[in-house]
Formats: sequence, C-alpha cells, structure tokens
Amino acid sequence: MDYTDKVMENFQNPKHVGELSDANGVGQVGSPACGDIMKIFLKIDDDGIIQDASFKTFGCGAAIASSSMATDMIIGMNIEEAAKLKNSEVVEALGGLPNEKIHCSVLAAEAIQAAIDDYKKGATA
Amino acid sequence: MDYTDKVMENFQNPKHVGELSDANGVGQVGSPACGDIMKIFLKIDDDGIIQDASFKTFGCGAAIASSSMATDMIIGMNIEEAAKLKNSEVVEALGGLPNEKIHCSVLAAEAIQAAIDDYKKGATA
Amino acid sequence: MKRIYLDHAATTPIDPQVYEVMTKILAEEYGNPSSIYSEGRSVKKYVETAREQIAKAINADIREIYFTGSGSEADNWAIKGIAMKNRAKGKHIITTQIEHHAILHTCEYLEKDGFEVTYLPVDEFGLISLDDLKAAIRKDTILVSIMFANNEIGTIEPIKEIGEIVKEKGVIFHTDAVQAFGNVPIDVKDLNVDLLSISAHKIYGPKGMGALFIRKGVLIDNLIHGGAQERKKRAGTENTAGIAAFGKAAELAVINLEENSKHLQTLRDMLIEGVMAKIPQVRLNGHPTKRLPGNVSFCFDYIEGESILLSLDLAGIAASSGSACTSGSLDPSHVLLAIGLPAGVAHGSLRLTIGKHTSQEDIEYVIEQLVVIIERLRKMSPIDVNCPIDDAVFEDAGHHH
Amino acid sequence: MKRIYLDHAATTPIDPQVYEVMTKILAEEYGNPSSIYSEGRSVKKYVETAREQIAKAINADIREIYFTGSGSEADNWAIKGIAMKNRAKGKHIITTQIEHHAILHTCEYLEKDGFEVTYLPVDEFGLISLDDLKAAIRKDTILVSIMFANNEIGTIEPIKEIGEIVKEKGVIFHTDAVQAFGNVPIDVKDLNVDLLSISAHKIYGPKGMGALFIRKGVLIDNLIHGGAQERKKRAGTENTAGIAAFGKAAELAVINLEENSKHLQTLRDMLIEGVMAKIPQVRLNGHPTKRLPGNVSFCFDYIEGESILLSLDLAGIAASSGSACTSGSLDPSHVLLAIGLPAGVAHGSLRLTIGKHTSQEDIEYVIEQLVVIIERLRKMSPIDVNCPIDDAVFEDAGHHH
Ligand SMILES: Cc1ncc(COP(=O)(O)O)c(C=O)c1O
Ligand SMILES: Cc1ncc(COP(=O)(O)O)c(C=O)c1O
Repeated sequence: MDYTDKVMENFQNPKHVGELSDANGVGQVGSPACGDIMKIFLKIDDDGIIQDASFKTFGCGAAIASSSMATDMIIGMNIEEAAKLKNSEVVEALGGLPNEKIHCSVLAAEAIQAAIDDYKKGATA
Repeated sequence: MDYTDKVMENFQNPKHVGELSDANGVGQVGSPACGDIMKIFLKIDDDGIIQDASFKTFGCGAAIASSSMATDMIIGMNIEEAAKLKNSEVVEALGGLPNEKIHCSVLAAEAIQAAIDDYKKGATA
Repeated sequence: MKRIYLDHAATTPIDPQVYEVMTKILAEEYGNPSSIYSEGRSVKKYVETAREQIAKAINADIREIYFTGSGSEADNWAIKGIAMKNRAKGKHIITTQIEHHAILHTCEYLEKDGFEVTYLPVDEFGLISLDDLKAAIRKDTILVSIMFANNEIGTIEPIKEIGEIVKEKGVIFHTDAVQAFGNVPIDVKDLNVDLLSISAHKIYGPKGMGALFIRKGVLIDNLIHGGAQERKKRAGTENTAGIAAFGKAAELAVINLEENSKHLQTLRDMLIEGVMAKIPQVRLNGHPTKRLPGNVSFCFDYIEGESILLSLDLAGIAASSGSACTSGSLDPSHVLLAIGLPAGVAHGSLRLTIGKHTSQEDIEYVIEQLVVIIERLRKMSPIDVNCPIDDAVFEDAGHHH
Repeated sequence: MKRIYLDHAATTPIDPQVYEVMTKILAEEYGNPSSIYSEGRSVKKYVETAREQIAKAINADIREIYFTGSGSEADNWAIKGIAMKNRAKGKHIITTQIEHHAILHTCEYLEKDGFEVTYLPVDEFGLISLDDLKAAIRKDTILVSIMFANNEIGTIEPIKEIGEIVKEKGVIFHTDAVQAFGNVPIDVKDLNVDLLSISAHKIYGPKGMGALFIRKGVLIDNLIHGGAQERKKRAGTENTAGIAAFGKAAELAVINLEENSKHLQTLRDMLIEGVMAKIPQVRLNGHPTKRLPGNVSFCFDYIEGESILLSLDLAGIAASSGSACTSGSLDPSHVLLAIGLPAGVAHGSLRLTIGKHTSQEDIEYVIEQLVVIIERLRKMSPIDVNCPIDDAVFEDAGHHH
C-alpha cells in the first residue's frame, strides 16, 4: 500500500467532513460488504453552482482521501461540470492511487453524480 | 561423509599397500562400475598362518581404509580365523563407517575370503 | 517517533542471539553441507545442531524434522505430498474454513485435480466441533488438516482431541502450528499429530525458513524434487544460515516459553479490557480464553480496518487488519466471515499481536490512541447506531466488485 | 593451513557487499513487506530494488521476476507449473540426459503421473543436437527444458538456437541457468526463453534463495499456494534479507562479469594445461571451448574420485566429484555416463571450479598437489594401463549394489 503524500495529507486532515445541514443534494454509493460507503452532501444555488460540499465515508484511506479531494474539487463548479468529474481527475489530483484502490476514486465520482441526481429530482430540495 | 580419525589415519597412511611378490593367495572383488575393486595378497605358511598380507584398492576413502585395517588385522591369524573375519569387526576397528560406506568393509572381508579360497585351490601356489 | 510494533503474528524482529548465529554462518561457514571436504563438514554440524534444537522443541526425533523455505512451503508439502501419495486410497481431505491461505488455496488447487475437500465450519469463537469432525471422516478420507491456532483471531483448536479421533480412524493428521509454535507448548508425541508445520520468522528467527515435522513411517511425496538433501525428501542446497538461526530461535522460544507467554497474556488481557471498557460498539473476535497469549482481535462497528491501521501507523503503532498476506486484498477476512460476522463488520477488524518486547506503557499508549482514532473515524462515517446499514440492500448496489 | 576453495559450482562464499546488505535488513528491517504500516513499506522497497537488480541482470521486466527459496524450487516450479497448466493440451516434455537432478527427478515424478518425457542425449562434449531436438518436438509437446550450462562438466548449450527452434513450434522453453548466471551474459529478450531459473548462492549470495523468470503472458500453475506474495504466484512471507542480498549479488555479478570471466578463464586454462601436461591418463570432460569460464572437470583413469577429494582436502584444497548434492551417492554421475564414459572411469572424476578470489598461485599449488596425489593413488590401485579391467566382466560381479 503505497500512498502518496497527497493521499496521506487528505486522509489525515480531510477537508469537508460531515453533514451539510442545508444540503439540497445528497448521494450515497457503495456497501459495507464491499468495504466502502460514500455519502456526499451538496449545497447547490439557483444558478446550479455548487456552493458547498461535504462527505461522510466508511472506507479505507484512499476512500477518505478521494472523498476529501473530490468534494474540494467540485466546490464552485456548476453541476454540469461536476457531474462530468472523472475519477481519473481525482486520482491525478491525489498524485496517484495504488491499482487496487482506483475504485475509491470511481466511488467518489459516482457519489457526486448521485447527489446531483438527487438535487435534480428535487428529492431533498 | 563423516569419517572417524581412525579411518582418515588408515586412508592417509595405509598399511600394507602393494603386491606381495611371494603371495600364495590372491583375491579380487568388486568392479570399477561400482566404484570399488579390492585385491588382497596373502603369504600363508605351511601351518596355515598368514605371515603377510597386502592390498591394492581402487575405491573411496573407506575402501582404502578398510583394506588397510583388514590386512593389518589378519596378519598372524590362521586362515580359518581370517576367513571368518566379519565386516563388522573391520568397521569396529575403524571406529565406525558412515552407513553408505559399510559395503566397503564387506568388500574387504570378501576379498580376504577370495584370497584364502585361491590359496586353497593352490592356484597361485 | 517511538514505534510500537504490535504485529508479531505477521512477523517478528530477529533476536540478537539468533542474529549472531546467522551472521556467523553467513560470514564464516560458506561450505555446502553436502560436500565432503572440511568446509562442508563444518557447516553440516550447524545444520544438524539446528535439527536437534527443533526436534527437541516439539519432542520429535531429529530424523522427523525437514527444513523448508517457509511455513507456506511446509503446509503445501504436507497437503500435496500426502494427497498425491495416497490418492489411490482415497481423495477426500478434511480441513476447516479458517485455515491460513497456504492450506486453503492448496486444498482448492487439489479440488481442481479431483480431490474432494470438506471445510469444517467453526462456532462464533472459531472452534471446530469434534462431532462435525467425526461425522465428516469417510472411508476415503486420507488427510485431516486442522490448524493449531488461528493467525487472525488467535483461537486454539483442541488438537489433542482431534488427534485421538483422527488416529482411531487410521487417517493422517496434519496441523499448521506456525502461529502456535513458540507460544504454546507442543509435544508431537503427546498430540498424535503426524505432520506439523512451523516457520522461523514468527519466533524471532529469519524469514524464508520453515520446517515440516513428518512422523517416522508416514509416507509422503516430495514437493521439491532434486538433490539428496534432507534425506532425499526436500531438494535444494540448504539455507545453512537460516537453518542454524531457526534452531537457535526455537531453542530460545522453548526455554522462555512459560515466562514469555505469561508476559504476553498479561498485556493481552490489559489491552482487551482497556479497549472494551473505553470504546463502545466493539467486539472481541476469537475465544475469550482458548486463545494465543499474544493475540487481540477486535471489530469496531461502523468503520473500516485500513483507515484504523493508517491512523495507528501515523501514531507510531504497527498493527494489522486480517492477515498480512492478504492485506492487499479487498475481500473481508474469510476467518471473520466463518465466525459469523457480516461482511460490513468484518471490514472493521483490527488485529494487535503482542511480542516479548512489548511493555505495559506501550499497551496504555495504544489504548489511548485507539480511543481517539475510533471516535474520529466514526464521526466521518455515514453509518452509526442510529443509522445502521442493511447489508443486503447495499450488496445489490455493490456493482464495483 | 591455508585453504584453497575450488568448488564454486557447489556454492560460493558470500561477498562482503552482499553480506552488508543482508545483515542490514536482518538487523534493521524486520517488517513484513505485505504490511501497510511503515515497517512494511520500508522493507518492501528493498524487495523491489532487488527485483529490479535481477531483472536488469537478465534484461527482463521487473514483473517477470519471482523469488523462490532455491534454484531447485525454481526448477520444480517451472516444470510442474507448466506441465500442470498445460496438461489438457498435451503431456509431452523434452529435456536432456544431463540436467541437474532438480529437473530430472521432477520429470521422473511427472512420468509417474502420466506425462511422457524425452531425455535428449548429448555428444561426447555434452552438447545436445539441434536435429535431435527438432525431431523430438511433437504435437503434444508442451515444454522444452534444457539447461544453460552444465554444473558438472561446464558445457554451455546453444540456448539461442534452441530458443528459436522451440519458439517456432509454439512450445514453452525453460532453461536452468543456475550455473550460467553470473558467469556468462544472459539476455532473456535475445534468447527467446520463456522461463529461466537462477540461484543466489552460486553468485556470492546467500543459500536458500532463488528466482524464476516467467515471461509475461506465460501461464503457470503455482507450486506453493497461499498468500498473495509475488503477485499471487509464490506464497510465503518474503525472505526479505535473502532477496535484498540476491539483488545485490546479481548487480555485482553483472557489473564485473567480463572482468571476472576473463580471470576465471585464464586460471581455468592454466589448470587444464598444467594437469594435462603433467599427469598421464587424464581426460578433460566437457567441451574444450564452449564451457563455463570457471569449470574444470577431469577423469583420472584407474582411481576413484572420493579418494582424490579426501587427499586434496588433506592438502587444503576443496573440490568435488560429480555434483555436491549427490556426493552422498554411490552411483557414478549421470552426466559423465551421458557423455559416454564407462562407469569405471566416471568414478574417477574430479571437478575443480574456480572463483573470483582464486589466484594463480592457488592453481599452481593445486597442480603440484594433484601430481603427487594421483601418482600415490594409482600406485595403490589394482588396475593400470597394463592391467585394465573389462567393465563388463566385473559388472556381473557387482553383487553388492
Ligand atoms: C544446474 C543447477 N540447477 C539447479 C541447482 C539447484 O540450486 P539450489 O541449490 O539453489 O537449489 C544447481 C545447484 O545446486 C545447479 O547447479
Ligand atoms: C497459520 C499460518 N500458517 C502459515 C503461515 C505461512 O508462513 P510463512 O510466512 O513462513 O510462509 C502463516 C504466516 O504467514 C500463518 O500464520
């Protein structure tokens, strides 16, 4: 398990941990059986810009670091952009992930999509 | 290959090496294919006492040491006694032989018997 | 930062006395023990001394000890060697669900070759049932392999009772004692085991060095064919330095066994009690008393094992989650699943294994750190006691795996 | 007494730089490389550095190098692993009559399991015939295993030509390069070999450490099943110190290859010429030029090998007769029989293998001593040029064996 310094930094001092009380888009993916659950909270304004984002994650170091990095990356994006965030961009921002941990970055991208879908459905609006 | 000091002594300074020019009993056993040939020369007097003995041996350290020890043991014996020399007595006199080398002592006992047989047949008399 | 090493079940640091023996051979005794000249004869003595030390440590005869290149090799040899030798008699093997992968994957390999394997279940503490075992033995059963003590949860199986049952049925009995050796007394004469695997690096010896005890008269196929080493049973120029070091390590382990295991047990119980008292929602895995003196295994609900390990590492503590050899793997431990934990919980496991150099202060520090780490990770987790996750629901969603 | 070690084909003393690497890991890096905490990550770097060093030494990719517990294990793995993986395709294997026992006994074991093995003969110099090889390859041939260089007589086989023939037929090609590695340049890309075995203790590294090169894409069954080490292909906690030492030894061997082999070859030729000039009735075994730079193999008529060895040992010289692993054996060397020597002559073999620390004075002393020893033993022998023994006659009398 060779994590980059960026991964360790995001694991040790993750940004945007917790629930956003005023989130209007929430998405959760993964399963405890697989060892990862990621829940993403988004506060999206009327222009479709992500004003704030946060996460809660059950998972390994890479899952936590991916959550931290991904939420940080999408704040300020509009939801079209954010929905297109590729897992490879998260990996790159983290300076790389071990092969067997790439799926954590996938999970982060998917959780963001799920939260945006949730916002669009107006489920939590 | 753990040889006793006695074996090494008899290998390094073997007694009774060579041909007895006046031998009246000569026996040879073994084969080069098996890695051992032992040839024993006996000088037996009219009373059946072994006055002198010598050997020539193609073989390993144990074969040479057994030849040396066995010839030394039978000098002075009468041929009945000598014919009954057991290989275990040679082994004992050598302070032991490794398992896979016991056959060398057998060879020595057999070579002596062959030489005595030869004497009895009067072949070389 | 001071490091606290609590992963002695994964591997141990080499003992200074063992190091001394090993480096002496490396530096001074380079002969090949099969050679007849003095360099060869000289090093051969060290090999045979080591064989005596190992034999003595388990009350075996020196001609019953065969050196191997690891505990895994010993396990593979035992299973494959007995299976191949006896395949005409029968093709049924009995083992357990909680064996080390060196046994399990070997058995799975044999299954592809037409062998039939019964994997005995275990109870919530990790113990097999003797009745299950009796019921499983068939006419065509050729081998029973049940581990002495489990590497993850530390549970010690009733080897003597198993041995009696197996012997009565005339079946060959192997036990993987890699974790037990040096931690609990082992007497192969008393135990009725026919084959027993051990490994040097678990007892403060070098890695890449194991041994298989094979009871006299038990016929076995070779795993590694070739030269006449190890009485023609295991080919390859002997790892002379490793062998001598293993012998020394075994000698030390046995001399200090009682004292050491008392030390481990005291710290173990202190660690278990401290954590259980200070951290909510934690389970102790394995048997409360029938367990290795140095083994502690927990599951912390709602969080995942690797993130605990990383956090501990940052705090200077080395520990493991599941077994070291599978720590690259994403699957939850087969042992934790076998004792009945749901996969989601099994992911939150932490194994702390104590060694002879571990101190009471170390344990206190670890408890302190764990309290903080578990709380922090739980705060990050989307699941908790009020919002538990139904595994079944999420299993469907688990399309990544 | 000063000792002169001339059995480098049996094993070599550890190089001081290798010793340094090895003892550093033993003393300081006790982590399990599969562990994720810092002790584990730190030692893993040494393992991967070693893998790079080995890969570079034979021009392979790092993902093509798998560490094993000996050269014998590498050989067994290659043969059994390829055989088992491909048994559905065919059960025919081709090898030679002069392989090391690690290959021969493995093939014999497979024969019992329904495999068919062709053992190619060799000529008087120990070379196989490429035509024989071509003729032997069948539709159901799954593996060709031909050694790079012979351990007894030093003959180097035409590996590149063999590789081309075998590749063209779409068959897998393994070579046992245990003796060649470090003595002749090896480039797996150039040679078309699919698998290649090497061993550390032949190149001034530790005993009990080997490696198998497996070309990417070549599928093979495991020999040792279990944990996920070595990319799931060879289980067992890594012999970290041994691996790091092997890497260093390989690096040194390759850096110094040209210089070293020139040194060995000079002394080799001096020894051959000296002995041939001064001792009558002696034959050089193996090829006059296509031979390992450090290998000298003689047969002295009328005397037996062990008595030469003992005499040399008493004179301070370590040498061997046949190979070290069979020196407990009474059978004449299968290699010497394969090159056509009668058993009686094969018993009189002597192998002297030169190393990097051997000096010209050593060689001169050895020649001097040999002259005396051979003469003395011949005087003791019942056979000589005037009284040769017809083997056939005496073979009948050989009732002891
Ligand atoms: C040609 C050859 N193959 C294989 C081996 C076996 O290597 P190891 O002793 O490391 O098992 C040897 C030496 O013993 C050898 O010379
Ligand atoms: C129970 C058990 N069996 C076998 C092994 C394998 O031993 P080694 O790492 O020496 O191959 C281990 C440890 O890794 C173990 O804990």
